[in-house]
Amino acid sequence: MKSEPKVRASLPEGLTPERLLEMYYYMVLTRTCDDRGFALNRQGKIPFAATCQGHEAIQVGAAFALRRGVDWLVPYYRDTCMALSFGVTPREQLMCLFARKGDIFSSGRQFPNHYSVPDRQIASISSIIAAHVTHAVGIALAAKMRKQNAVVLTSFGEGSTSEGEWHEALNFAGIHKVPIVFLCQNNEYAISVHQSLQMGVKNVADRAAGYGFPGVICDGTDPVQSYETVHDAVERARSGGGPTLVEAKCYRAMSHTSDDNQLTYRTQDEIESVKTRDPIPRFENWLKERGMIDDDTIAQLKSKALREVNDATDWAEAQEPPSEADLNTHVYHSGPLS
Amino acid sequence: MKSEPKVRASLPEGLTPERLLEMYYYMVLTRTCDDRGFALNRQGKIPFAATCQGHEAIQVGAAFALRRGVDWLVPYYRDTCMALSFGVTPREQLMCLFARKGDIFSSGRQFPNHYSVPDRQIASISSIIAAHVTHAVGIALAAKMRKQNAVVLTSFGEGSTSEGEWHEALNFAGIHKVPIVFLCQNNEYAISVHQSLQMGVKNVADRAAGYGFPGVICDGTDPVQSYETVHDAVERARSGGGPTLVEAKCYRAMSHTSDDNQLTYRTQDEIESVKTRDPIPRFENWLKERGMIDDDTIAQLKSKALREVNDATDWAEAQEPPSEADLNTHVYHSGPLS
Amino acid sequence: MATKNLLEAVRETLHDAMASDERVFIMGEDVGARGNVFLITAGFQEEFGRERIIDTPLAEASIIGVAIGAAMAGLRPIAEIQFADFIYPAFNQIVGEAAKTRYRSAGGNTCPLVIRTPYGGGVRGALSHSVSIEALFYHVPGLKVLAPSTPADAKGLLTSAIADEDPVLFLEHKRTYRLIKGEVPEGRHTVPIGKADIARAGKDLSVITYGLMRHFAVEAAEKVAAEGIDAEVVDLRSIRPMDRETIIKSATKTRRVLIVHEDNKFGGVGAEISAAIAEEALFELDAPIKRLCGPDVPAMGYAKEYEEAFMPSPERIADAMRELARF
Amino acid sequence: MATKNLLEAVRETLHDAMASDERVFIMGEDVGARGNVFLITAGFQEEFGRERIIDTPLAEASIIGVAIGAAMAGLRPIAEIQFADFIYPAFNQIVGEAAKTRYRSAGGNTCPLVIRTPYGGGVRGALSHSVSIEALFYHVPGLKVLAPSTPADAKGLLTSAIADEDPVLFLEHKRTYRLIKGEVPEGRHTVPIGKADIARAGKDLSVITYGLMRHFAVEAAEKVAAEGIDAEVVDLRSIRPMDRETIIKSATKTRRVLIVHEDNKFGGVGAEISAAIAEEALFELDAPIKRLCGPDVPAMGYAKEYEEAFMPSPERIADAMRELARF
Ligand SMILES: Cc1ncc(C[n+]2csc(CCOP(=O)(O)OP(=O)(O)O)c2C)c(N)n1
Ligand SMILES: Cc1ncc(C[n+]2csc(CCOP(=O)(O)OP(=O)(O)O)c2C)c(N)n1
Ligand SMILES: [Mg+2]
Ligand SMILES: [Mg+2]
Repeated sequence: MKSEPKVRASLPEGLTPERLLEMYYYMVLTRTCDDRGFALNRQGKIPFAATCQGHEAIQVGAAFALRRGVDWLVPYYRDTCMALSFGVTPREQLMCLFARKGDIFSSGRQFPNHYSVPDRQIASISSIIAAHVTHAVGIALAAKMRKQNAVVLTSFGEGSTSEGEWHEALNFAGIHKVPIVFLCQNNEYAISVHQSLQMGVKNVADRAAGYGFPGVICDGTDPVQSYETVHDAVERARSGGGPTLVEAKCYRAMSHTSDDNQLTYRTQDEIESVKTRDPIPRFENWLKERGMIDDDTIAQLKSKALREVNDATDWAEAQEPPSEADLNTHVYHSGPLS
Repeated sequence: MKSEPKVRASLPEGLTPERLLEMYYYMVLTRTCDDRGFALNRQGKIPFAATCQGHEAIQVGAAFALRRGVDWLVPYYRDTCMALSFGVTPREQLMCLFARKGDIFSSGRQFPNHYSVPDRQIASISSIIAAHVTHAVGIALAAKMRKQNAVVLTSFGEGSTSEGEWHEALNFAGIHKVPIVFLCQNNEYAISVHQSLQMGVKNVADRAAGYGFPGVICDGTDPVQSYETVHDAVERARSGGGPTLVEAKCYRAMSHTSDDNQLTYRTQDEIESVKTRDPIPRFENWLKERGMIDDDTIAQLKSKALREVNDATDWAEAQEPPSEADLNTHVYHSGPLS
Repeated sequence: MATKNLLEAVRETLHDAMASDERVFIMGEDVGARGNVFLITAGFQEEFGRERIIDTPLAEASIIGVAIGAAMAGLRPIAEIQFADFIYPAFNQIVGEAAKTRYRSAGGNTCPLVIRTPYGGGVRGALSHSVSIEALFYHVPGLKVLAPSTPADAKGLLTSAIADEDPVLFLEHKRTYRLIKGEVPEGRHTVPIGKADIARAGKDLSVITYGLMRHFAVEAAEKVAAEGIDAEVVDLRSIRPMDRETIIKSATKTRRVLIVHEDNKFGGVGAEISAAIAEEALFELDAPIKRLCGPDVPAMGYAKEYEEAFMPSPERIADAMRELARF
Repeated sequence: MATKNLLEAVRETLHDAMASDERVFIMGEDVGARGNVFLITAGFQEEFGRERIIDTPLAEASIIGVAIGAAMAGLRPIAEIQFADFIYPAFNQIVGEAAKTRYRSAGGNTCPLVIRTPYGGGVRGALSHSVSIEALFYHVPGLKVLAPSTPADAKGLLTSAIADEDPVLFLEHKRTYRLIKGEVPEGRHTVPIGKADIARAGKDLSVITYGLMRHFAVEAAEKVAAEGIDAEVVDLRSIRPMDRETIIKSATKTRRVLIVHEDNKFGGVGAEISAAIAEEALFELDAPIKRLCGPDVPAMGYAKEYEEAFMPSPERIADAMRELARF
């Protein structure tokens, strides 16, 4: 939304007004989930919450650029909005926050947002930064070997691009031209470490030059531009054009997680100023200016999201926790002791 | 020597005719050592030999661009010519080939060419590809912290740039602008794997774009151009300008090591054709054309090198091997069991 | 002597080392502006500057690799791995490089490097902020592996580690950071590396342990003392080198051995402890050597039920003591 | 049955797996045009194509990471690490990722992956082409670690590993490649994972071992047999899962146990073997549990004197047997 054109001549390929409203709804739903996580944490009901505030636009844009049931998502722990927009339900999301036995991601084993959702092709990740990026390349390699039509999208923060494994993943993908999109959500911080201490370059996208495929930048607070950029990359991959590195410039509105306190390393001024970039009101305005939404619809969608999240919270909280015996399942196919 | 200018208006900074003859001598000395290693291996006197044939020009050029006693060398296993040109003696080199107890590099513990030579600031490396590159950055960081005038040069093959640790090293160096030169000796092969299966780019130098410092290319079979390129990078580093990635295009004339047989993956034609690029006769011609050398001097230098290597061989072979008890030394400062 | 918790003891030790030796510097993720995720180095950057308190990129292999280079060049780096779970990407640098630097160069290059990292569970850290890693490293010649459990030992061993000429992996159990308090000697205080501590003397059975479990074992010992079981608790403190002498002495004295650690049982540190006893004191024993350890599953999970099922507790240790005493 | 060496058995097994299951593919450094540095896969690329025999970049973490992704997507990758010494950079992917994929996703994603790598000394490989790595991995729940010592077992276990639903680290002792020959069953042949093999039955003492040392132990046993010492040799074959039952049975039968491995002693696999016996059969023994292992130095060196000083030999094993029998 950098240049805020008052009227768009036409909507980008694949985006109808209905789809745009859906995108808006997922952003609102995510925000509601996100706030709920922090509220539950403050109430002492869950020990940990992560946030994606400031990242909703790129995440919903990316998810909408993929084909459900065909493409794979190998996300990272901040991808709540991407996951919800790719088919994860609020109940599933809340089950994971409450670490219930029935949590489909990990049966209460992992921190929130580590997935897996096999029936929707969302991969499981660990908390070890960037370790999932080579997996995404392997999934894409498998798709290519089997001549499937699938594209893999994997995402990570700008800090993650410092890890050696990230480099190895991009290098491999560049050689074998596997159908993959590498999505960097650059929020300028890795916990407390600013980008200037993370890398000697301004743009992560510049790193693509070392791998032989394009690196592109988009405004990650603009869902439409984000969609277009990722969509181009996805379709390039699908048609055999190989990988793209997409860098979405966004920001982190809150502390790293509920365990962090950003006031220890960020000025109050800076914290206030990023708030003005909130993608949700900006998208509201954009939709309004095009007559696609009005205040009534906004209010309706917000209360629908709240109902969904309330329902999910109550339901998830009531589910049973794992038992001590559950500790021993899924160590090996054949049981705990192989 | 790409454009073979018949006369150079002036010699590059720091290169006198005497220094050029020295450079030539080190190339010849290295070739003699190199051939000796393979001959000893064929005779069953040493189990393993590595070669740097095709790399002599960049290696001597790089070593001459450094200041002995000030700068650090963190080489790789193919850097025989660089080491000899930076002060390692033929006797030291042969002691390591024979794995003698008195081998100053490792007391017969490591494969040839793994150094260390602490009194000449040549670091010890392991055989684990690219693991030394972060060490070089650490040495450069120490030099910067202590406000020493030292520059660190570290070298590696193009295959090594695939390792994640290589990326991490360059990334760190780019952020902290440490005084370092990263020298890639690109011979297009990593054992049998051709560059086209190693990376999606034609030039390793392009990777520098991802780290915020320059990447430059030189003809690694031309010692003068190699010297100039590395010298510029070294002096940039010394004056606080930060790292440079230098890519020297060279070739590997022989099999990877005495354990390899390149005929399994390279055509006879290709093997023959690279031989025409031998840096030694080309440098001879270059010197001749400038009247700096004649056939007599060449013959003299070659027989001097042979005498040195013969002496070193006989001497080293006669030295005592390690004893079984030596296995237990240098595990910890305080002895074997800590 | 002032009473401090373990975190404060680590903090004070790092501070003193920074202040007294300018070769010492600290590098790691979020150690600067944030002052480490547990606030151990809070304020250090203001005091010692950004050159000596380095916020590194998010790349563990280079944290260790760069530190190795600096150590080879004569500095005394203290490298931090934010959580022990994230040490795996640096495994090559620690095991392949740091541990072998002296040996492979026949003393030509050395690597006086301290790697600090918080490990262990009990803080709802889920699969990836809870692991124990000692068994992955204690097998490696050239490394030293320390795991202090009291504030005084944390100070004394960390001081020794920084002074050591070889690479030391320094494990701080994150549950002990604020839970465990104790008197800490003022001024420079060292504890020799490789000496176990008798946390509690006893005559009926020996518990050999380390880390958080030392405290659980002492707690359990007090419980069973009321029932007439007098347990000795040996806290290894140093896992490599391991104090065989103290282990064997205690085993020979009490004739019953219970090994306790939080890490998975199979192939854990307890295996070596047991094997050492079986080698040297087999006929001095009145009972089989028992191990009470974390179960052989990848790690404790996020749900509190998993954590409770995984961690040895004072109750479980007391039960194991009773069983052993009855044998 | 044809007589083959161990290398040929591995080669044949890989070939059969490639030919019979199109989900199987091989990736690693120099496995393609070169056909692997030991020529194990020579000719495979011509037969199966460049898509299924992939010469990877020089980057071990991605060899394993990409293979994990392919396995998650339903393929059956066989990833090669050129020498075991170079597995360290992939440690995170093996221990942090592959081993935990099933567990952390509660079965949602799985990782049927075989990692083959040549290990061990005796071939003048110096510090970095000689190491044993089993003790760095066998502690890790979620992984399986196999170390066959005969051509038939190499075929049978590799076939089982490829069929396994979980990640398997498959260790091939490089000295056995051409040294060890034996009959290999034709056609599909599996050996169950987790079952030890009695390489030689005996009644006076048990040697528990694996890999190259199995052969040295059998040789030693034949030597001492002439002196009236009847040694049993148990070849673990599978290090994790470990066949406790067979170990305990043998120990109980002979009442004297010698553990032999080439890997460093402290914290090696022998520790767990000993601890298992000390736990279950302590009172069945007539002698302390002895370990004859590689010394606790980083690795064997290049000079042949280092190699000889490091490796347990048939002579040293025979000496240890004599000592144990006399106890
Ligand atoms: C290997 C590893 N090292 C360190 C951490 C601790 N850690 C968790 S998130 C994080 C910062 C990640 O920053 P970035 O990649 O920019 O993503 P963001 O959180 O900003 O979205 C760090 C250092 C980790 N999880 N894994
Ligand atoms: C981590 C690691 N992986 C694999 C190897 C085996 N290996 C030794 S040299 C080499 C090729 C290196 O190629 P390159 O970096 O291009 O250097 P060159 O030998 O061509 O000079 C390989 C794969 C190793 N030594 N270390
Ligand atoms: Mg970030
Ligand atoms: Mg090369």
